[in-house]
This record gives sequence, C-alpha cells and structure tokens, in this order.
Amino acid sequence: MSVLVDAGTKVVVQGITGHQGTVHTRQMKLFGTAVVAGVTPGKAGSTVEGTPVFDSVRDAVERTGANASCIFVPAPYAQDALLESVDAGIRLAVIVTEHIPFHDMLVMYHYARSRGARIIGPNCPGIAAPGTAKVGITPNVVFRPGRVGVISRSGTLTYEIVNGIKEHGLGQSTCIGLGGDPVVGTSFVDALPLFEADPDTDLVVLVGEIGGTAEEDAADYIRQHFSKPVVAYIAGRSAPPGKRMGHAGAIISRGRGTAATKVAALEAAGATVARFPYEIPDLVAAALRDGARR
Amino acid sequence: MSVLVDAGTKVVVQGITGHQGTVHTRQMKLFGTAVVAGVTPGKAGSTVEGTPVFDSVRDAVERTGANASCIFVPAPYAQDALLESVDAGIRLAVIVTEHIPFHDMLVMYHYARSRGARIIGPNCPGIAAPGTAKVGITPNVVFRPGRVGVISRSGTLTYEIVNGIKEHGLGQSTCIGLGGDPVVGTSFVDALPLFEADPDTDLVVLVGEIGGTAEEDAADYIRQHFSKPVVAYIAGRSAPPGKRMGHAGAIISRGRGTAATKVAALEAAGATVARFPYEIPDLVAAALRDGARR
Amino acid sequence: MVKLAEWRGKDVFRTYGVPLPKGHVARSAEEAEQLVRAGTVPLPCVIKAQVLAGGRGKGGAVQFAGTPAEVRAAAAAILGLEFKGERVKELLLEEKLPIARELYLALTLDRAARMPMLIVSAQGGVEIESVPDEQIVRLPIDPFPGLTGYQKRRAAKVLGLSGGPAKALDRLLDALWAAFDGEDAELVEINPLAVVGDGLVALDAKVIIEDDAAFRHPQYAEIRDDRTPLEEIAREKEIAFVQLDGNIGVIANGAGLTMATLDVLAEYGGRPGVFLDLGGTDDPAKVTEAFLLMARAKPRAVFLNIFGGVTRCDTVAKGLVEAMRQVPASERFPLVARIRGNNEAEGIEILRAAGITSIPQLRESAQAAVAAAGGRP
Amino acid sequence: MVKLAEWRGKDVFRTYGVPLPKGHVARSAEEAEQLVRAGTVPLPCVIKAQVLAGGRGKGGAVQFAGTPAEVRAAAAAILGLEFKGERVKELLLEEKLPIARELYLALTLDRAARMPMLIVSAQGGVEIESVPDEQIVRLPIDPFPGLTGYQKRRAAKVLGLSGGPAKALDRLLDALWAAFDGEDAELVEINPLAVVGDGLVALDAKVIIEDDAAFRHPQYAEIRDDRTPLEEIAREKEIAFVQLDGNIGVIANGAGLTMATLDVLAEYGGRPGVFLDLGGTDDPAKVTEAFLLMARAKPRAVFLNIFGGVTRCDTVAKGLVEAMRQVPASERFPLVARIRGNNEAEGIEILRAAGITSIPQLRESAQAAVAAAGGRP
Repeated sequence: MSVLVDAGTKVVVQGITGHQGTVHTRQMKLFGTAVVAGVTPGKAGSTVEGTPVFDSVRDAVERTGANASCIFVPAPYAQDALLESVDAGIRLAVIVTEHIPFHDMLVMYHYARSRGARIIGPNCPGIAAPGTAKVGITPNVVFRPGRVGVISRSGTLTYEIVNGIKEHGLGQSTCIGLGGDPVVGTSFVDALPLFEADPDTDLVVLVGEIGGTAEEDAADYIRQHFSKPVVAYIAGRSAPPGKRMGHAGAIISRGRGTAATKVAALEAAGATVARFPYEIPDLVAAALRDGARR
Repeated sequence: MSVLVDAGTKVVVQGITGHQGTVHTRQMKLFGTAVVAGVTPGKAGSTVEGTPVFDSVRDAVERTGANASCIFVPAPYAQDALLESVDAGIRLAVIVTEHIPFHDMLVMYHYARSRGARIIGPNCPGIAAPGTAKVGITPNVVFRPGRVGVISRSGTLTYEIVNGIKEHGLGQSTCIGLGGDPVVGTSFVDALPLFEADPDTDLVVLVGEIGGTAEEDAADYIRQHFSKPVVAYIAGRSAPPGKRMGHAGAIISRGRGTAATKVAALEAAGATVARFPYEIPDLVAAALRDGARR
Repeated sequence: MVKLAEWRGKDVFRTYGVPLPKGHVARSAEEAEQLVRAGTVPLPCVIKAQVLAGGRGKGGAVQFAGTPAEVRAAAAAILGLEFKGERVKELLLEEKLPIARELYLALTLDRAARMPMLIVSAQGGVEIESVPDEQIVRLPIDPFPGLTGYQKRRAAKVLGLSGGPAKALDRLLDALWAAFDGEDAELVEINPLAVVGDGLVALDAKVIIEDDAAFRHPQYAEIRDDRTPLEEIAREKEIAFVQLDGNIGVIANGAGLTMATLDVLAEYGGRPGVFLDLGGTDDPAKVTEAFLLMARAKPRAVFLNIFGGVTRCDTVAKGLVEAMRQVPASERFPLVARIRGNNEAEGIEILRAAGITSIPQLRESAQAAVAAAGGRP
Repeated sequence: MVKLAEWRGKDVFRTYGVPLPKGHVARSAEEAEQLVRAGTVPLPCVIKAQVLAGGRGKGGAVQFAGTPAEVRAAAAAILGLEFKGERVKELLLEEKLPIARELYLALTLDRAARMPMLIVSAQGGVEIESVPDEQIVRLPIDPFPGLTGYQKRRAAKVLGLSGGPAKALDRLLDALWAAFDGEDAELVEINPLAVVGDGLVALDAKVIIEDDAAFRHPQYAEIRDDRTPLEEIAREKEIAFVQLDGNIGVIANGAGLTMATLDVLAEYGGRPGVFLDLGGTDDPAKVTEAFLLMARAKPRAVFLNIFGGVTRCDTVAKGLVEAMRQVPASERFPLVARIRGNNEAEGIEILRAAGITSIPQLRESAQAAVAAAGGRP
C-alpha cells in the first residue's frame, strides 16, 4: 500500500504542453504512473508523450477517468487550473507551479477543502510511492520501494535525503514534498495521519525548515496521536532572522519559527532529530531496529 | 427523542432586545426551552425575560454554553449575525428574519456549510419538538407531543395543519418550518433523513408550495431512501404563473415548479397527497394505521 | 422584484461595461426623429417599445427605419400601441448592426444548488423557453470564488466562439457577473447577444432586481413598471397584495395559507380576485389599513382566513372592526370570516360583538364566501 | 517581498480611504521648509526619516518643529543621518495632531489557519514585539466572506472604542482590508493608530507587498529600497540571491538544500557570505550567469552543492565550466564542488575534464570549502 496514490491513480497533467509538463509527464510514466490525460485549453486532439490532450479537465475526466491532477500551469493561471480540476471532480491535486500569490492560494485551499479535495503544494515536488505511482517532479533515480515514509517542506533536500536512505539499503513507502510556501494545501499535521494509517510505513522522516510553526504543530500532533518512530531534520539552523532563504515560507521573523524551537518541540515529542542530512540514514536504521516509538 | 433539538439544546436569541426577539423569547421559555442568552451589541449586562444579554455570540457561548441560535435581527444585519454565530461555534441557527437578500443568503449558506453548521430558514417558523424545545416562532398552542413529523415551507399554514393534527387527537414529534425563500438553509431533502433516523417519528407530513423544485427533489429522495409513510400537501394549485404569491420562492416561472408536477412526483414516490389542508389529519390517521410505506 | 425596462437594464449594463449598441430613449415621435437627425442614434436604426412583456418582434413593437421620416413614422406607430396590456410610453432607438450570429446568456439563481447559475445557449434571439433543453447549458457559479476562467472557456465553447469573440466573451461575462452580484439581481439576461465582427454586443437587456436588497439599492425604489396602482400603494404600506382576475377578495396571513385558501375557493367555484397577505403583525392599525386597501379593490365579497400565530386573532378582529366602521356604506362588501389559533376566543368575541360570525372550518367558510360573491354553491 | 517606505504605504492607504494626517514628502531641507511655508504641511509638524528600519523615534530619525526655520534645521539634520545602515534620502513631513490614545492594527497571514489575520492591540506606539501577548488579540479572517461586522465590533471592544471612534474604526478596517486584499499585501500595519477627537488617524504605515503577485501590481516593480545592488541584479535575472555577513559563496539548488549547506558549513567554522539558489533550471546559460554574479560578490571561496532533480548535474557542470572560462584570472576563487543525483556521472566527467573534482559526501566537501576559504579545519 501507499499514501494518497495507489494502483488506481490516474493522472491528468494540467499544462502538459509546456516544457515542464512534457518532461515530467515522461518521467511520471517512466516511474510507472498512469498518466491518462493532459489539459491545455485550445490544444485538444494533440498528444504529449503518447498521452491525449484535452481542452478542459472536465473533458479529460469524462473521457479517461482521471482522478488526480498534476498542475504545471504558470502562476497567474494556477488558481483557475486548480478550481477547474476540483470542479471536475478531482480530489487530489499536486501543484508544482511556484510563485503563486498566497492570496490566490487561500482561495484555492478553502475551495478545495469545501469540496473535500486535497492539494499538495504549491511549489512542491509532489508525491512518489516507489513501485506504485508518482504525481509530481521528484527524480525517479533516488527512490526504492521500502517502508520509510518521508514528509518534507523542501525540494532538492528531500531528494538528497531520500537518496541517502536508498544508498543505506533502505527504501520508501511514500514520499510527500509539501512545498515551502507560506500557504500549503497539506501540512505535516495533515500528512502525518495518512502515514499513521498506512500499514506499509514503519517510520517517518520529517524534513522541516525554519519559518512558520508547521514543525511545532507537527510535534504536538506526534506527541498526541502518532505511534510510529519519527526522524526529523530542520534546515536553516544558521540562517539569520529577517532574510528570506529562498522559500517564501522560510523566514524567521519576530522570533517565531526558529530552528531551535522546532528541534526542541520535536525532541520533546519523542522524535529523533538529526543535526545534518547525512545523519538521517543511520538514525532511521537505528529507529527501525528499536521499533515503535511507543 | 426529537429532531435537531433535544433536552441539551441551549438557545441564544440574536436580536433579543427587539420587539419580536423579546416576545418569542418569552414564548420559547413557556414552551419549556432553555433560552440561556440573548445578544444585542451594546446591550450587554441587561436582561430580557430573565435572560442575560451579551454584546456578542462569542461572549454568550463562553458564558452560558449556548449551542443553538434563534436570529431575529433585521435583514440588513442578518448575514453578519449568522456568520457571527457560526464563528462562535453555534451549529444550529434558526433565522426568523424575513426579506434577507438571497445574495446574502448564498454567502450565509456556504459559510455555514463549510463549518458544519445548519441553518433553518430564513423567513421561517423554526423548529418545535413538543415536550422538548422550540427554536423559533411557532405558536405554542397548536402542538401536542406525538409521533408525527412535520416539514413545511409555509408558516401559518403549518400552524393550521399542525393544529388540525392535534384536534384529531394526534401529536407531533418535531415540526420544522423551512421557510419560503428561494434560498433556504435546509430543504426537504436535507430534513427528511433526520426524520428517517428519528425513532420517535412514525410518519412525516410534508407541506410544500408552488415554485422551485424542492418538492420534486423531495419526491426523488422519498422514493429512493425514505421508508416511513408521507402525507403531503402542495399549496398554490390555483395560483397563476408569473405572480409571486407572498413568499419570494412561491412563483411559477417558465413552467417550472407547478403544483401539478409536484403532486405527480410525490404520488409517484408513494406519498399520499392531500388536496386540501383539512384532509390531512384523516390521511395521517389512516397512514398510521397502515404502517410503514414499504 | 423590480423588472427593469430594456433601456434601464442597458443603463446597468453600461455601468458594468457590457458592450451595447449606440442608442437613446425617446418618449415622442418628434424626439425620436431628432435623435437620428442629430446623429445621436446612427441610421439605419431599430425602434423598440419599452414594455416588459416578451415577443415584441412578432407583435409589431419593434420596427426598423432607414431615414428620419421613417423613424418618426415608426415611433408614432409604436407609441400608439397597447402591447399585451401595457401602453407604450417609451421607445429605445438603437443603431442597426451587422449581426453574424445571435446567442443567449443569462445569470440567475439555482435554488437547489444554492448558487448563481450561468445559462448559455447558442440559440439566441428566440424565447429561451422554446429552445430544446439539450441546447442549453447551465453552469452553477460558486459565490466564492465567483465566475472562473474555466467556466468562461466552457461558455465560449458552448457558444462556438474562439479568437476575438471568445476574448470579448471573457470580458463580457466578468461584467455580467459583476452586474448580477453588484446589483443584487435575480436575473440578468442578454437575448440576443450578437456576434458583430470580432466582438459581442448585447442587443437586448432583461434585468430583474431583488426587492429584498432595496436597502442597498435605493435607486430602484422609484421604478414601478410592473405593478397595478393598488399594488403600488400596498407596496408603499408594505402589505403583500396581488391582483388577479376574479371577484373574491382574500385576506389571509402567510403565503402558504393564502395559497391554500385560493385553492379551496377555486375548488368550490370561487374566483379570487385580490389577495392580501397580512403576514406577521400585531398592530390592529396595520390590519385596518389592509382592509381599507381591499375595499378599494371593490371585491364582490371578502373572505378573511386567519390562523393566529405571530398575528393574534384579537389583533385582527380589532383591526377588522375598525375598518368596517370606516368603509362608507356604498363600498361595503359581504364578509366571511374564519379566525383560528392564538387568542381565538377573544377574536371571535370581538367579531361577534360587531355582528360578524366566524366559521371555524376552512371548507365551510370558503363555501360561504363563494356563495356571498354570487357563485355556487 | 517589497517593503514600502512609510510615504509609499500611506499612498496606498490614501487610495483605499484610510484616514491620514496632512503631509508631504521632501527630499531636501529647502523643500521641507517650502512645504510648511506654502501651507502644504501645517505647523507644528513632524519630520520623519523614510527608512525601513523601526525604532526611528528613539534613534533621532523623527523630530518635531514649530517654525519653518526649525523644519529646515530638523530636515537637514535627519537627511544627514545613516540610520541602521540606511542613508536617509527622503523625509515625510506631517501635521502634528492632538493625540488622545495610540493603538495598534495590522493584517497579515495566519499560515496555520490559511487565513488572513487581524491583529489588534490597545498598546500602540511601541514595537508590537514588546507588547505582552495577552494584550494582543488575533482574529482569523476567512477570505470568504472577508472581514465581518462582528469582527470589527470585537476589534473596537479590544481597543476600548465606542461611539464616533468605533464608527471610524468600522470604516477604517474595511479600507485596510480592501488594501490588504487588493494590493496582495503580506502585511499592512498601522502603528500607531491615533485617536484624534472623534476619529482615527494612521500616524504610521507599514506595507509589505508580496513579490509573487507582481504580475497584478506592476507599479511596485520599481521599488528596490530593501535590496543590495547585487541582490537587485539577481532579482532582475530571477536568481534567488542573498548576501550575508561572511566569506564563503554557496551555490546550491533548492531552498532547503541551500539552508542545509549553510548549516553544515557553519558547523565546521565556515561563514557563508552569499548564497545563491539555482532553483530548478535546465539551461546551462542560467548557471553561467549565476556563477558570474557570484564572482562579482568576491567570495573567498565558493562551494557548489547540487543535487540533480529538475536541474541535471551535467547542465550545472556545463554552465560552471563556461563561467570559469569567462571569469578573469584576477577574480578567480577557489571552488569546491559536490554534484549528485540526475546525470551525476556525466556532470562529474565534464567537471573532471575542466580540472574540477567533485567530492561526493556533503560533510567532506563542506570541510574542504571551509579550508579553501582559509578557515579551519
């Protein structure tokens, strides 16, 4: 089993005729994902990487049974693309697009929520369940089927860590890259219950960053509701306050969201916190040997 | 048992210091309802009919544990009052106020829904469960505890019919007046499942009107999901098209929502349809003798 | 509801940026001629009666003219018309445009979904009721976030528009949505919406504003195109009052009870001519006012059917007795009363003291009312 | 993010109807004096340095003046200041008002709730960080339906306002909400908000606009108050680039990996001075451009840490080799490279051909970078 995606996942790629849309359609297919449709208004009838293109998500869903969307459309049109997919019945949308105004994302989040749809992202790598399916842009080479769940606010750092887990001889059940924006559709607190319920996940690696309080909230959740071992890492320990560290969400302001508060909260919740990414594989292996956190 | 209200219902009256608010606070109390608080901004500290008045629903909920609201505030302020009550944690709001613009009601409906709150009304008599509680303005004298559920789009006509049931020697489990506006928080289709699940309701009287397709939708629901006997009546059989018959929702336009289509749909669904209000008590008594509709 | 005449609807459209033909209102044939002579309205032009009923084209209420003299003649002819019961007092003169296609667009309310609904059809220029259902597409619009880009693209596809006209539709739909939302409309309809060259033009405008939102839109309070004089007075007094084609006046409280009363009267051969809904009041003066208004409608008989809830029976009885005292003998009418519910005993006693009997059963009282009006039984 | 100077923030406020003191910007002492002589700014007045840092009052960057001569002197004094690293180039002159109380208001984002948040405190006029938490009230605002009446009443209660000032607050909050929403702001803050007679006046304005919404607000593109010159160039080239106080240049891809790299460097005594996030690119020219920009920052050493995903290792290697070719010998810097992930082998081979060794382990490569910059180990 896996989290959020399974053998029945059928992906529609919104913005499939763009460069990124095309490249990652190919990569998703190489990962073994059923990419059944693409959408670009005005391009109906063409194909991309052998996948039929439609004018609207509604057409794509009606004709192919697509049930998950991967969104690559440029930021000014991303809100419309998400609303369209939700309205067409899609209940899982991975938004890869970066630089979406957070005011737009507020609309998207609340609209999706009112319809029972889940957003991963924006500005995120998406979901990869080795051996099952991938919705997003994580590089195929870093994965290997296994029993470690990964939830991360980072992109490339996640690949680095996932690759480290693989090189250590372990593998992943599902990896979810949540994205580093201030407003994300799915946060750690939203994702943790999925892994708690997943019988094929034995442990979760949680990769956080400075900024916001998502990791503190995750710590609260872990303390109260999460039974599996957690290995965590927080990037940005040495980042100065007031400087935006690439991710719009990664900024320490007004003394909130520092690495120190996050590490302390996670440790208090019983998580093992790595000081550096390269420590993670050993800590994971050790925690797996020790078994359940409680 | 009863529907929507029970022994734990604690009512806050919004607009309690207005004339209607005061009169009906008294009537609700006489019915045996726990009216625990009133709200009128700027009037905190006073009392109405022995009930303490607060400046905000939030204060009222915090101080009295109110869990249902009865809204009498004038139409221009009704939207704000409803949002306030939902935001304060109220999950059942009866809106008595009439002449609320439907554009406002759209906002209210979707906001309440997103928070899991239920609206009855607007422009409605509200809920009365004889022997339990009343939230609204139905006259106390027409009720008597019993096993007949009543759902109605009308006001006074409901009292007439409920009174007829009483005079026939029967009584009501719960009576819900949904209101006659084009946009209502709870429609027949929303209310029927509550009565289906209520072990103390043996039969439902459904009082409809011309206009809209709420009765046709109810008929669909009854046919597919409702097991108890239904006695229905549709007011406005002789009303001419294009004339608004008092209720903003009661208008036949473009040939939709006529009494004939509603009666036909309900009869096809297995309901007994009365031609006149005064036929209802006999039909109810007969249906109760015959038992379950299927 | 306030139904706006075409020219008023187009004024609303103009405010929100819906593209319109060049045009102007005229209230006399002279004025019409002057408008085209001054070039305010280009020739050739269309002259349209400003009435609320549909079907103007077939009914001679829309004419075309190519010269000032023709304009004057057509205007004079139309101003003389009585169209489906409305006398034509105003004309709208508009340039005649080279129309490629006629489409249909409307925004109204989808009650079941509790959402506004966009209605789109490529079959414009005819009454929408006559268009087969499969050629009409209805799109619910969530008020949050409002009309979206993909819905506009869908509408363009349904209408068979691409390129320039599709872009024009995108802008036009934003304007139409803003008008619907901003004016608290029940209906905004463009039929036909014309494809003219690379753009779109609203040839007609049907706008209905919701009464209940009047507190936000005082500018519509003056418009009374769609009411009889008595209905207008009733509206000012905030009494729900409808005039139908019949001779029995009905005073009841509550819309449902009023309709049920009409149904019973009709069953026994009565023809309800006026109905007046007291609603929920506990002021006897309001009841008196309502009765006096009813008297002005000159019914053959009046049937009072009250079930006391918010409105108590004694309140109604008091108001009624006072009204009967004020109505001149020459205008009196037979009265059949039925009052039940809250304070029933007190109300019956007040009526009895004034010589009026309350018949408790709806059927029997309705039959008595029909008889009083001179019908059977 | 675009932080607006006070006067720019007040221009935004003015557009949306937030009440402000009478005032005007001056860029010289002469201009300042002229503004008060002409009556554009009434006397007595306040003269405020237009810098982005807080704490201007204590730092001498805000002064009061009662005569034109005093205005000139104060303006000259402030224009000479260097305030927390910013040179004062602009002044805002404003009338001095009779202030009854100073309050605090702000709208920003509540990330956890995914809603805007209204922040209210009766303790205005001091930095909000110094106000005890129990004196600050935070109200989440659902974007649908937006700021509501009951939230505004709550805010008035928290601020201890009633009567005229409460009515003024109601209007002001609507204006502030419209500004926050309409301008895609990250923050709109009024501190202090002054009670003046029966009304309210925004004495200060702090407005931060979101970069990502620039496509809707081209007017903010010109504002560069808060960036170093190199950061400005990077912004134009759409390269994420931050200058810190240190000497190792870091080029990585992805925000998280960049931060992790800083953390590792810091652990081994390195001081990262510039970091540059390549993000996701597959254009070698973009990589070259980034390297040339890095060269202009004159780092002691550069650490390249790439994990290939969207950005492939060979792309980076090609761009890097080209950049090293273009950098003049005098500006060369020691380079430590670590490239992993997609097309790793190809990338390593390209680097090897150019004489650059990739160290596969993060720890070892970071240690090498620190050593190259002349630190330990």
